[in-house]
Amino acid sequence: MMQAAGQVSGERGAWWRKKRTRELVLVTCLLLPSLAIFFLYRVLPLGWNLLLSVQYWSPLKPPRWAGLDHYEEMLLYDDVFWQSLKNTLIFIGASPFAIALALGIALLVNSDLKGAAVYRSIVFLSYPLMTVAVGIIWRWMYDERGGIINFALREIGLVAKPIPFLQSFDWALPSVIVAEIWQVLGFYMIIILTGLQSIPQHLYEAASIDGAPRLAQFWRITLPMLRPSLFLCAVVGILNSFTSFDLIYVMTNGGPGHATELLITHIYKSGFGQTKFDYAAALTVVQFILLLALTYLANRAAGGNAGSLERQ
Amino acid sequence: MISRRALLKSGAGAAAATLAAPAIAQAPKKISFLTWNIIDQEPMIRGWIARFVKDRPGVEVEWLDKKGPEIPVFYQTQLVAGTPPDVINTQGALGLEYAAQGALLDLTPRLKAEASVRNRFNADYLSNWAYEGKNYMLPFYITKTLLFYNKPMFQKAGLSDPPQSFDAIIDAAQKMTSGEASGFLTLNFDWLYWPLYAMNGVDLLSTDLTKPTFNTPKGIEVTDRLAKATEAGTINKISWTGRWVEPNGAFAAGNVGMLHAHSPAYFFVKGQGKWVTPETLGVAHAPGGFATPNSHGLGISTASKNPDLAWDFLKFVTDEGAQELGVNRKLVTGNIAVDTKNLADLEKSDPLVYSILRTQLEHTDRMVGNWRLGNDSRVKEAFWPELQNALLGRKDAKTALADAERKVARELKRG
Amino acid sequence: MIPMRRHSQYMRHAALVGVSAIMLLPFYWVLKTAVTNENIYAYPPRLLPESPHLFNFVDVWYFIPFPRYLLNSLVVSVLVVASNVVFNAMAAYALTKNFPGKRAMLLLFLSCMLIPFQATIIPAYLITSKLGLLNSYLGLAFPLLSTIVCIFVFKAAFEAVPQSLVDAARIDGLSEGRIILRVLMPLSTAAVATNVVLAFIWSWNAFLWPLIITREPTMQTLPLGLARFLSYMEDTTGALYAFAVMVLAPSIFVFLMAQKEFIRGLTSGATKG
Amino acid sequence: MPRWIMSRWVIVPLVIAGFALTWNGYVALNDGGRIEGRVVDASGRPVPDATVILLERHFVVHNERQRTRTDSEGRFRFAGNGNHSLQLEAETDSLGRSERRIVRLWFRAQNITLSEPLRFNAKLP
Repeated sequence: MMQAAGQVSGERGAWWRKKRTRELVLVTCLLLPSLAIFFLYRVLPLGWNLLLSVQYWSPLKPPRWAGLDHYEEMLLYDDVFWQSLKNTLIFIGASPFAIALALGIALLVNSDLKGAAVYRSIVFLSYPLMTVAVGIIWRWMYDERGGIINFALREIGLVAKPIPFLQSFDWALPSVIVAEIWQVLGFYMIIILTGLQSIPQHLYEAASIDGAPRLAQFWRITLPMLRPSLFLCAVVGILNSFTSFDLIYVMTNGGPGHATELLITHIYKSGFGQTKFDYAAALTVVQFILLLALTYLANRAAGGNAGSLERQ
Repeated sequence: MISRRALLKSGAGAAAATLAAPAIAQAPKKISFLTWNIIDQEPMIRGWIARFVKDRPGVEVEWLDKKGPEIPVFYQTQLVAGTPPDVINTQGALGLEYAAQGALLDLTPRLKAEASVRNRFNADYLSNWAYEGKNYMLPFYITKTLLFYNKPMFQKAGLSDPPQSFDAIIDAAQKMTSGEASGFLTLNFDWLYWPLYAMNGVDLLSTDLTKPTFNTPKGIEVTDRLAKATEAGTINKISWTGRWVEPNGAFAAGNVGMLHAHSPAYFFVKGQGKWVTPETLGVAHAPGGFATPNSHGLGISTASKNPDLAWDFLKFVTDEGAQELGVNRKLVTGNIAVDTKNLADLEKSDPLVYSILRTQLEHTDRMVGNWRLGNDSRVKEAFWPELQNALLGRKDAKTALADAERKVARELKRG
Repeated sequence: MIPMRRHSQYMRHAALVGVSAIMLLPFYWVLKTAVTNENIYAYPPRLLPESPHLFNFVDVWYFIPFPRYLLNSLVVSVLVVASNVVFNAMAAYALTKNFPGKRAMLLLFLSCMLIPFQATIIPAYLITSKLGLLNSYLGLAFPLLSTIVCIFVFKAAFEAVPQSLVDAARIDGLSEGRIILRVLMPLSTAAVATNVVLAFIWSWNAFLWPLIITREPTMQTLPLGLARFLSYMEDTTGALYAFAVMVLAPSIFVFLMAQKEFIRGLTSGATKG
Repeated sequence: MPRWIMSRWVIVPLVIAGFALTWNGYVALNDGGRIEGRVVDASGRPVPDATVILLERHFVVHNERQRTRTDSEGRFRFAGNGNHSLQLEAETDSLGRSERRIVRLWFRAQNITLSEPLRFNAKLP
């Protein structure tokens, strides 16, 4: 029932609008389920937290307006906040080292080495594990008496007395970071392998014809082309500052003192441990803003656009 | 409830709109009972529920058991959603916090009305759960700290009977410290270490619980001596860094002179320590008879739809149930009649456990570390990290206690 | 010149063997502890298991209703994986189109990733209770039905498919839905595998959400079984580590089964335009 | 034969299902709950009329479940055992108590005959 094509733009405009609106309807239908879930379980709760962070709220008492009291309390009086902020930044700051390590392993594995697939699987095997179980295993390996790490150190003679890794104020955080890197290293390696194999070979051939040394090839070709993968690794590193909540909950529960307290464990303890839901909500808002800023910085550094996996 | 979920599964699934039609079924009178990590007594508790329900037609009791650290998360989420369990079992001062929030029912009128129920319990332990003069919980099972000591190590160091003063503790510990062995070890969660300060006349707060009173020369001196003893290895460092498995494990390993802990620690130490026998494990009160209680209480949620049924269940558990619990788990329930009978049997069957449980019922007027605070965990979070810094030598005692005083005062003011 | 190349190959093998040893050490250590019952606090720890036996696994099987927890975890994981593949593919296909506000949508998705689930427990519980999904498989699976990282994986895979193929299919009169099913999905089976493995991992390991939403013990999942085990056995016996092994096995099993497609998915999903 | 039959997504589940079925079959055939064994003294001579105590493990504590006496050749027999982790101990007035034998079964109520007899440290008079 196509109208006569001769009618002028008004009708073509209607048809054009109809096609664009049809496409818009299609897009919204396709996005609807995912958007519904993110809205219900991410956006609404964030709004709830925002609302709570400006009130004195407790489950059975009517809420009272609090203005910026919670933020003031956090910034001026709560030094556990500053300690957990420092720990969170150290935690995120450790991911570049893990990414570099993963890059090294990826370069080794990415070659035509026999059995590369076996190494790849072994390194990745630790990622699908349940973090609670990983926490138990590592807590047991760090044990002062029966742990293997202390045993190995004493056998090598590096250490005379066993180091109480998870009970000492300066060893606890590095120990937890090593356990987290052990688990996430495989995932970084896989993401970097993704990037490595998307670099067209002819660039390398051209460079080697010009006689560029292997190292120069790495700096001028491999690394720049890996930017989107490195950005995704950085985002995963940032996310880990709260997805490894289970690891810290099982290994040290923030101890000793607040040496391994991250923002997420401080939020959990303030909310459920000390029944300060309004204060925990304020902490959540601050953490969200911090992570958003870090992601923006990583995005700028990686030069990629928001769709991180998109090809150039 | 179920019909709505089945409808959802068959319906549009993820795009579920909020369903308007509530299913008003004539639900039988139902109460739920949340316990604190007592899953090993499942047959006993199922038995209680069966007996309780048998002669109360149309009544259902749903039993939930959660691990200690998970109870606050579960209970408070249910509280916010308005469906808290009717009867809840909490440990230590957590019950008072929920009472201060208005989550627990005030039981004083019911206790006043039924004097026989009130007189059933040891008054000192019952008053542990009195917040602003009102009773909120009944004792489920009760514990307080005491002093375990390693008799062979005592004899080797030429000591015979347990220390009677703070100085005696430090001296005895010094004599037993050498190489891997250390003299003294204490648990540190929920104020269990507080008798060490109480025996020196130092109290955390003023009697009206409004001002911190620990930052005194005496308080600083005691903290300094503890820090120096920890430095010298006389007091095992795990006292201030461990929680449950580490300190008890160290004492069970057999090279620690004294363990200051509450009665449940005995069963852990016995399970792990091959050396533990009635002849080798000494049991005594801490000097001055001071002790911090860490008891389990039973309370009723204000949002409960059947408070009377819940109160009926509470009376049942703390009477018939207490008898069985005391025997099965070898502990003291706070029910005077049940405890005296159980202790009489235990004296013959298990003298060591008898001597331990007897200490739980003596000097109950000298209980410390149990301030009736509505924000106990916040005050603890303000005080303990600072004290820990001092005891581990990361801060000198004076500045640590000054910082702690500032923070505790701030928490008390916030209310 | 040849020994130089072979020399570098040996160096690479040595380095990789070293890395693999470090990665496999925790697996060996938990397995060794799971098969022995010696006092695990004794010093020095034995490197080889002394009088190994498998009865710890029998204890675990009977100590908590392991088959019931396994079934619950499996049902939830299947529900999550199925919905993940469908919803993420749909969302990713929509994102390959350009429509007004696309950049805003991408930013929304990225920022949604940054909201920690631990902080949104109470509102999430209130919403689920309003939907009447408490204590149900659907309720357990609901927050995980779609994940953002997987949407990006699909988006990259769909963009790798040459546009000419999609236009040809459209000319043949295929509807959008059929285009996704017939043209795009077959070409990105590897991205599907990635979705399956990642969705399985995150639903299988969920610990806090099942804790809040399940009331009856019969509805609990494996991580909660582990938490209950931890609470009572206080890691003094080998049984806890036997339980950890039994909980890790399914994750490793699914990964090894889907490993060929999974690795190919991540390594070729976004390439060869 | 269609290619997907040979793919591992079909073979592996089938193997697992097969193993589970045979295992459950074996369990069904052998779960009578019978425990048999012998009691001997230090020098290996059977101890008649000794009391044998069966203890069942419950979490971390062992509770006594059954008692029986040995026949003239020192043999004893328990029936109706429902647990998978047990302890056995023999006792007579003259010889006191034997060593406490830990018995671990592969599944609940598995029928088992003790390979090693329960041994007293003391000798019969």
